[in-house]
Amino acid sequence: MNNRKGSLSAGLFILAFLIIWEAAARAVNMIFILPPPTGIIEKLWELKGPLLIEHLPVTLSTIIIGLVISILLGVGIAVWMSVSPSAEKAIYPIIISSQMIPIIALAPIFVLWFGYSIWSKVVVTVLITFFPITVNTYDGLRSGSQELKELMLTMGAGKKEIFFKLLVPSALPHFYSGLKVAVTLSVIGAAIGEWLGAQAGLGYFSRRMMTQFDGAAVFAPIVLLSLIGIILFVIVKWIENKSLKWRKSS
Amino acid sequence: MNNRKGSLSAGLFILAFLIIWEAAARAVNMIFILPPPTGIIEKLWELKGPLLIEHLPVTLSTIIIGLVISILLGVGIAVWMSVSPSAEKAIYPIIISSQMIPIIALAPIFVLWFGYSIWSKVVVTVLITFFPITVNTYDGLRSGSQELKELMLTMGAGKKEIFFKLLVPSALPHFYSGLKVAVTLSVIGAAIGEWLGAQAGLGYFSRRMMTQFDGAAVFAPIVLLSLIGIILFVIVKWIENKSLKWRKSS
Amino acid sequence: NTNSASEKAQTAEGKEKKKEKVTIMLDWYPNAVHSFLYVAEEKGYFDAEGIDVDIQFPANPTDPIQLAAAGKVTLGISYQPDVIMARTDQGVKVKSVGAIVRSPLNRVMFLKDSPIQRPKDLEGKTVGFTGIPLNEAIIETMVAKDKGNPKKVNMIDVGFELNSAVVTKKADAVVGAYINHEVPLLKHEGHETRNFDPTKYGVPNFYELVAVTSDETWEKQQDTIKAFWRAAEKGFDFTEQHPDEALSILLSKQDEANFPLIEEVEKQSLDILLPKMKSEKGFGSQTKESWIETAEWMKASGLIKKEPKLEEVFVNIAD
Amino acid sequence: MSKCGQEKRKKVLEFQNVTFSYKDKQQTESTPILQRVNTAIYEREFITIIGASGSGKSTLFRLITGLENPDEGHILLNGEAEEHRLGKVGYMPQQDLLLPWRTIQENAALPIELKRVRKEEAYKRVLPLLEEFGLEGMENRFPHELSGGMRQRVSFLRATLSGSNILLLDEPFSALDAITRLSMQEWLMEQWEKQKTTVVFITHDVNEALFLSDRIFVFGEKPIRTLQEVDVPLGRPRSLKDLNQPSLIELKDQLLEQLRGKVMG
Amino acid sequence: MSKCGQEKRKKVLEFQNVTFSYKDKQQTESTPILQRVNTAIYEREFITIIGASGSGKSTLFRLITGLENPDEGHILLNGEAEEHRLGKVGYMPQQDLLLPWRTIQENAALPIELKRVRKEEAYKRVLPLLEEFGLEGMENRFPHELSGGMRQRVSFLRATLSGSNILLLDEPFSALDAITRLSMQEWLMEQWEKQKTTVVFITHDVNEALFLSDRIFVFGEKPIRTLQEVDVPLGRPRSLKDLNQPSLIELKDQLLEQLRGKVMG
Ligand SMILES: Nc1ncnc2c1ncn2[C@@H]1O[C@H](COP(=O)(O)OP(=O)(O)OP(=O)(O)O)[C@@H](O)[C@H]1O
Ligand SMILES: Nc1ncnc2c1ncn2[C@@H]1O[C@H](COP(=O)(O)OP(=O)(O)OP(=O)(O)O)[C@@H](O)[C@H]1O
Ligand SMILES: [Mg+2]
Ligand SMILES: [Mg+2]
Repeated sequence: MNNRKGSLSAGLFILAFLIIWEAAARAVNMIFILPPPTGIIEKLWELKGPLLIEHLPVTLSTIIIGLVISILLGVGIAVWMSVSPSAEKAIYPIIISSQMIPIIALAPIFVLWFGYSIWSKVVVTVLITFFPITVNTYDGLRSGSQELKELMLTMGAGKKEIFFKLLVPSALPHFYSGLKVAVTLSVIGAAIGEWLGAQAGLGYFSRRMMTQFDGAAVFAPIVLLSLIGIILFVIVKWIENKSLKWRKSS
Repeated sequence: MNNRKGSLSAGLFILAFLIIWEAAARAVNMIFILPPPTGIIEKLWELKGPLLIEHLPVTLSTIIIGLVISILLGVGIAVWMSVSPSAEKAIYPIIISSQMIPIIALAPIFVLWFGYSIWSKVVVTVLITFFPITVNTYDGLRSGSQELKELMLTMGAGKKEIFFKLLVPSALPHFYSGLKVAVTLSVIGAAIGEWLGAQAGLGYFSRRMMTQFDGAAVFAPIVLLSLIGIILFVIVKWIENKSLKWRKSS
Repeated sequence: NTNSASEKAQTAEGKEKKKEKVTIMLDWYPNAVHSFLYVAEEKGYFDAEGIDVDIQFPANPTDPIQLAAAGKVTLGISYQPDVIMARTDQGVKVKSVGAIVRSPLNRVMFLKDSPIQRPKDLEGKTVGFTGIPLNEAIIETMVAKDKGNPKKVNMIDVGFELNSAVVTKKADAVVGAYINHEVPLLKHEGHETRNFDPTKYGVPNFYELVAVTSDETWEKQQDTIKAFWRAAEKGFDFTEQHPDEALSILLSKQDEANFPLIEEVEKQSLDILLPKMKSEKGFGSQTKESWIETAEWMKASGLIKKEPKLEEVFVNIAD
Repeated sequence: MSKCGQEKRKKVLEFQNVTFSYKDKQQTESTPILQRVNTAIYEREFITIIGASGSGKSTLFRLITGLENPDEGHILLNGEAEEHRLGKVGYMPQQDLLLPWRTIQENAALPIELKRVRKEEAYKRVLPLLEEFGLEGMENRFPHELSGGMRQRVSFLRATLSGSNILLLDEPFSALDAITRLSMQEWLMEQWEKQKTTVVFITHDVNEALFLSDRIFVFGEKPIRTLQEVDVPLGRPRSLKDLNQPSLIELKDQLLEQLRGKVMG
Repeated sequence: MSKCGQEKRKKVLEFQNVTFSYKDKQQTESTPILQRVNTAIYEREFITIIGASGSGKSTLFRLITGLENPDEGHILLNGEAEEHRLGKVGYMPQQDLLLPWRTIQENAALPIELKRVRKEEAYKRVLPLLEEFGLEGMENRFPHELSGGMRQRVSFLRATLSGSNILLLDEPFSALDAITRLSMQEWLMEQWEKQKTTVVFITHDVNEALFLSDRIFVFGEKPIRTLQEVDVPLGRPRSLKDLNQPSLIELKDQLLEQLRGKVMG
């Protein structure tokens, strides 16, 4: 009941947002700069074939491969840093620096390494997404209760057991925060990656349309990207709720 | 003692990293794509005047204004969502979507609104950085212990008191995780923002050098950006350690 | 596409004599200026020369030179001043093998009802450019030539977007707009513009687009590149004689790839381009004078710091 | 302290047909804890609750504070059927629940702070009490640096500072040694007399219950339908020696018997 | 059970000149807790520790488990001076410290799991014990759904499953009512006799100490220099009635006196 009311008012809010956008777009009247939502939806319908069949799968595979690598890499680095303080001191500056290099400065290097394969796009995705996972997981691993750790030590638990039975459960809520940021970034990461050289993909399509001054066609694939982002986010939230169901609900 | 050993081995690690880079750059021998660290340092020295006096202050002010707005906005949205579930339902999809729009698709819109003032760059910075703050703070606000909340309720604490005396302290560790990601992104955000239109700034300078095939000069401002990123990160870590000093150290 | 091309090459390998693979990176996404390449591909001119072409698009305007220099692509389409700059100041070992567009397409563009009548009027105005110093030099030369003070022009890097800079009136004029792209595109969108031709105000008549390769690639694959060029020239000849058919080949190829081009715009574009691509001495021929003139102008306007070295900067493939 | 005497006094707390069970999320069965319970507690009374582990004593407190609401029936505070009872009673939970980011002094001062008293003022008020509680020199420590009994005393102190006329104490002295416990008991009795509050006190120590209270409620069978009440036939002030009176030893045995029968049977 | 008898038995735990103080990060002063303490505990002994709140009882346990190390002196386990004592003794901390993301069954099974026993096997072993502890039907609940006494029993059960020959129990029954406490005490005695372990037991209940133990250590003055030891003159098996013997009532008064003098004095 209350929940349904909540959804309703949420829906109204989003509707209001779209109406304001539509009105603003019509007022500004520069379709190529700010297309109205109706124009975008029309274009989306018109282009549904190529977008869904050709470009979506390309982008989606980049996202998924990139995310899997990011999670492994981000968690790996976080674990390494939490195990060795000197690794933390050495790696943190390097990974922060890695975040400072604009992708287009790296683009030729990636192409040099990976050519125009999917891997150059995956690398961009990973570069953009592993950082929030690393930071959150690392902070999460340090958030484990000291009392519980001591208790497990007295039970003869080794590093490995403390890690899996105490630190991992304590880090999970933090990890999920990072993952939510990361899945969101992964979508835009894959889209940016596609500019480095691609022949298909939603980001590539959007960029090509920019050169054509076709505002609605620029935003149509972005709407799809948003949907992917929202879906990934919802999936992570769902997994989060499932795996943290021991948490007392308020 | 142990700490000094840690710093030493961390230093060695970073040194090794730089040596490998130098060797790789020399082996590849394409300075315009992959300049060696020594070349970058040389260039940095050569360009120190314009970089430090002209471009650094411009970028730094964008970063700082952007970060302040991001923190206010991110925390504000997080608080709003934690207070109202229907706000959460409505806002989350919208802010996720906002993260999916490539900056260059928005560039004309920002130009339309803000012209080529600092604000278009600040908006880019905010757009990139408020999201991790929002997600982490929101998750942090929900992490407050239910027992303590109940205790405070029995003491007659109102929403405001629970918020400030319980939720804020519990959310702080999560908030700092998000802030660490955000300060890092803010630096690159400001640099990217400068591509939308600028007359000075480190990002602007780097991009300009790209068109001149001067690899070392492309990376010299990036080194400064990295330093800013690392310094901001260290500042946040320091504040984090200060304000969470009640945490038992292991 | 890359895959299917190489597959094709492999199966062809079995049947006939070995095909040489040529990767060419365009200066930008496909448009009218590239018609000759698509025609040569469609009409089998490349096949006839035993060449398998792979056409790629850049992420950055600088990619064609950088990746050609790195040997990642056989040829890259770039700009004459960029080649000089890369070769002279940065020692990037690339050379031009053929001029594709023989005079600047680059224009100073502003809205039709703008008060700007001559380059001197740019004084005190904001001029947007895409962050390439060449464009700054163009404005400087033009304004100085028109007896204005270039220092009074407010140059601003508008990044990705020349068109919106003009249309939103956040810049009074832009430089770097192409007479065959931005101008007709804006017109198509309903924005009339006027423009100045830089060559009329002291900027040398440089080659807007040239095909570049690295010294090393040239060394190793001279024959292949020459073969490629013969096919390209045939493609250009066909384009010149049958512009409408050439254009429709390009348009249909792009349609197939789901990136429809605006026919009206591309048609205007090709009309502008054809005379600028044609050369008495054969498609792609280059003159030493052009390179020297351009280099000297660049030196004078500070675009290059070192003494230009032009011995190896171009080879005349058309000879 | 007979029932007749109480009748004339004001009821500060009344249960009318209260039924309660925890809603189980996973399992659909809901375990009933209280079933149509009626009872009343009067002004300035000292009530002790004893009962088996898991019988619902802490749950009763959660109901009184307003953290839980009855499935059926009403709970009246000071004669009014308050739906919103939160913040109306002083409550010391069974776990010490100190805020880990606050020092001892800041923890103890929390209820005063929540009454919008200035922080410095609140801290100043708390300091002498901490000394009385044997916690001098500890005021700037964080909870994890304290022993279990010290934490319990801080939690106890915090509850007494709520300023309400009803004080609910859930096993407040369980982690204290006999001597410290005695001094805390004395302090509590003093406050109770001085400040005219009503105290409800959960303990597992029957001696403590007899020594302190006017009436003892025994939580036996589950669900609880009627509260078993026992009057303590002692005047005030009391001394520990009074507990050695034969009538009291008998009462004690009777109470234990009552517990044993109800729990183990 | 006289000292002479003990002398012949194996020492399972020995303190040699142990000095310990908590290193305070903020304040530079370090509070001394133990000072040059010497003592020994023998095989199959049942030792009880009583003492004022904050006197250092829990700290002693932290030293024995290896969570803290002496500033000076040595702690010997089973005759060996072990630097690394972690995992060598069973330990029930004062707070129940259940893992909130584990069910009751999973919590209780933790020490078995840590011995690399298969999870299902561990859970199966725990189930009948949970029933014996009056926790039937609770195995799939999470700790926050339990009453305080129930949580304490889970924590107690977990400690006994460590399988070590030394069991340290820090106020294990403080949250239990008299009846449940009795049945737990009985269970503990049974196990102690069956499994030939040495038990060290902190309590605030002098009766409990007298009822259960061979020797009682009294923690008095601070810092602790020598451990006050009291032998309990009772054979086994014991019954609660034995505590009413005049000699024991006297001993009890003496113990209380000892505590009072040392703590309050
Ligand atoms: N982590 C710590 N850091 C600093 N001081 C501590 C720490 N833990 C305990 N102390 C101090 O050491 C002293 C002894 O504490 P301990 O927990 O051993 O007492 P205890 O005898 O178990 O008391 P109780 O019966 O109240 O549990 C106390 O004064 C306490 O404040
Ligand atoms: N949050 C909860 N959800 C579900 N069941 C609960 C919850 N809290 C308590 N219970 C159950 O309610 C019953 C009564 O618990 P309560 O805490 O009131 O017992 P208690 O009398 O205080 O016991 P103790 O002396 O052990 O503290 C127990 O069976 C317990 O398992
Ligand atoms: Mg309870
Ligand atoms: Mg203790």
